[in-house]
Amino acid sequence: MTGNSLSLVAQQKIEEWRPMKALIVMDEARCGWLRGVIQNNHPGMMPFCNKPLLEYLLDFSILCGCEQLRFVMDEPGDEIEDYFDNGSKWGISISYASSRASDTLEDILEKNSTFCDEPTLIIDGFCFIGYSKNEDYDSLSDHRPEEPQLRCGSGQMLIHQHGEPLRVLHGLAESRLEVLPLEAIGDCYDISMHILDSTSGEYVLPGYNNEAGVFIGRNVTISKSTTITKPVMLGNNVQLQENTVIGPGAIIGSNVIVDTGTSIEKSIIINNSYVGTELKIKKKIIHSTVAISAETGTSIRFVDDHLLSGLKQCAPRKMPRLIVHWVLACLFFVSGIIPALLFQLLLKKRETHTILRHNGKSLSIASLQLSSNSLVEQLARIFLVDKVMLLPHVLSGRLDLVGNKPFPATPDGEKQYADFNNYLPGIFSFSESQSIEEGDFQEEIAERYFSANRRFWGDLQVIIKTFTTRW
Amino acid sequence: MNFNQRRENDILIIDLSGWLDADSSDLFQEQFDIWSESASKFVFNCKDLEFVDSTGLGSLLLGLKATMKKDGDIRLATVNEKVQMFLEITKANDIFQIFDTVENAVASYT
Amino acid sequence: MDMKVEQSGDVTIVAINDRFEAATADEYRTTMYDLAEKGHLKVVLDFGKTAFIDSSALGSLVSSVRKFRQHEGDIKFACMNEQVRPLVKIVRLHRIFDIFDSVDTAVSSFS
Amino acid sequence: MAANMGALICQDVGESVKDPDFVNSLQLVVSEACTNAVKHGANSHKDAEIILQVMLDEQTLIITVKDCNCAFDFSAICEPDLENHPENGYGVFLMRTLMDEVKYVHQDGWNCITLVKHKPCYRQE
Repeated sequence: MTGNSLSLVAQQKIEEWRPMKALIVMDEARCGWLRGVIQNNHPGMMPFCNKPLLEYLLDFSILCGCEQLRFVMDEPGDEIEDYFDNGSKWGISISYASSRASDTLEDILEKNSTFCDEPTLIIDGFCFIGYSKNEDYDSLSDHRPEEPQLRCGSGQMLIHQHGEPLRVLHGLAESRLEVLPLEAIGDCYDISMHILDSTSGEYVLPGYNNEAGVFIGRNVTISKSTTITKPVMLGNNVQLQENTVIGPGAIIGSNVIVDTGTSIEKSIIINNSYVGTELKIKKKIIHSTVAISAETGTSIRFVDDHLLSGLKQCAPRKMPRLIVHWVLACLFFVSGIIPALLFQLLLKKRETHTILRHNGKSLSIASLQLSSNSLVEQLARIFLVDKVMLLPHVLSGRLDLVGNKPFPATPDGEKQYADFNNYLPGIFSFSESQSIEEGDFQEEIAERYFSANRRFWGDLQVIIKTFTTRW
Repeated sequence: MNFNQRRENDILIIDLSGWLDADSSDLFQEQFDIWSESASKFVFNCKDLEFVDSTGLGSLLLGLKATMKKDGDIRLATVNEKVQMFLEITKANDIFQIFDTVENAVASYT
Repeated sequence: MDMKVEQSGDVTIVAINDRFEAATADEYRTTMYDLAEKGHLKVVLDFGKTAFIDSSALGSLVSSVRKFRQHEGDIKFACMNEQVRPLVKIVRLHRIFDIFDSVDTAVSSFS
Repeated sequence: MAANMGALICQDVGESVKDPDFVNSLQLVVSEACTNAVKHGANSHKDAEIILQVMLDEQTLIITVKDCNCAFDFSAICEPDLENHPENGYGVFLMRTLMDEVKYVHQDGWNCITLVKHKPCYRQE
């Protein structure tokens, strides 16, 4: 009888210790170094195998049984809030709090005392947690002094319970659990590669995975002549052009184009990059225009025409192309001007824009803004009335028929212009023919890709494609 | 972009410094035409060469092509980490022989 | 604006209810001025029921904390809701204010 | 007064959008624009007129705030120095941060600020 009630008490004690909430503390002092390496991104969003660091920590908190999670940051993390939102996607309730750079962990707990009224798992600092989704971390809080403490140079895992001292957790004998430091870009690289090579089964990773070591995202285009060697991971909207060699050990993020002849081995290409032609990427991390050596951490920025582009230059405004454009524009103009003028009478939606020409001078154009609201506008779209109205600019030689999407003559546009050599604005653009929406992040990549790979037939395809997509 | 040159037997040793990019590649090519009138074996000391871009690399390659026609070569020495990485990514290190020191590069011609 | 001023030991709790904006920022300023005059230099602002906050309110928060700190006092925030938090974050006020999720701990942090 | 206008508009818009964050920022931005108009108009006219236009379609919300005060150089208004926490000058900064586009023109004696915001569901992720 007595024995029974005793064990009941002991059980309750363990129950009480089970963390119900997780507090993830990210301070600039420990994670800020990464901002110097990978810019425009909160360090917490650093992808490991195409999944942000914080999402691993979130997954682990859920495995531990947490139902509420709070991110505490001393600098705003808008990307983090946009990505995780209120946590409904993961079935956990997420909130956010700010701390000051001078706060200690005790101060932070005090500031979040309402949140931490129940046993709370605390992941403090900038670290990766090695765990396995197949194991159980319910008994995490059992005290096991014989196991190593879960702490490293840049972070630690603790448990907080009201009325008890804050305690660093210990590892588990039966389950995999470790806290790995993130103190240099090499740490991020090593962990990513290790996951891809040998522990990809331990985590929930993005992409379609029907054989070991291969993860493929949505909307991936792989050329026939591409050679792929396991293990590889491809994100969404990845294009692998002809004669590319991918892997072994390639982690390619979303919205990436790898252009012809380039090889990528033991490397990480972070989201939204265009890797030019005939390059050899080995043991590197590529982030937009920066290449970082995984071994030494040395980084170089490519200031070239195209993001990370190779050596190919495209000659500006070649004569034959100009003539063909001009002749085509003439044809279009003659056949399209009468219906266009009729539509013009029906629609009075002319807007004047100032755009940048290829030489950086500004040019005012009056364009029709056609939405798909009314039947007339839809018809006008189908007959390319908005394009026909711009044809006089082509005939006078100020714009190309097919070219880059014009940059607006604003400070922003001029910045883009300065960063984009071989800019040849045209009234038909590649990104439009690919049905990429205006302002989409893919637009820039597509435009640069187009500039790097201009062919005569490509220009015609752009016209035909624009036409067919509108139909 | 600055150039210092000295001669060791029939080898012309050029110290490159600064940036070899779109802005300076014309100057480099002009200079190179002058140098190649008197020599076909080059060692480029890249100790103070901070940066190369694709245009700069293009002009190096043009130079290499021209010298190779005359049975010469361009060999690079003391390349810094950033330039080294650039050469590696663009596969230019397959074409150029790169040495740790200028002496080794000069010695490699014999 | 509906402002409730309460005393808890030597700490003053000011609950800002409803809207905190250009039209009501003056009221806030006079309240804070009065508190400073009376020597009540430890203040907790309770944003639990604040429905709206605008740029002039943010400005007056900054000017009041400057004044309080000159006299060795401080102003701390408590219970920021989703109407207030995004703006505090955008103008980086989290760097100069201590932000607590309960009024009680904010009060006790003064001792 | 100014902010109440904002609240009113946002109630109507809010019913069709159903995103509290979107409505909150809208409310703030409209009231900022109106506050500015009232504040800077106080010297010139006793009963200054402010015209508010709201256009809403499936994708975008366009709000125009017009007042008949003196013209000013909108582009010269720079971001406040967030490191040093100034005590005012957050208004235009908030507008620029929270909206997708903020344009200013001076036309026929009217100051005209156009605020453009794409609806959240159409915003690029």
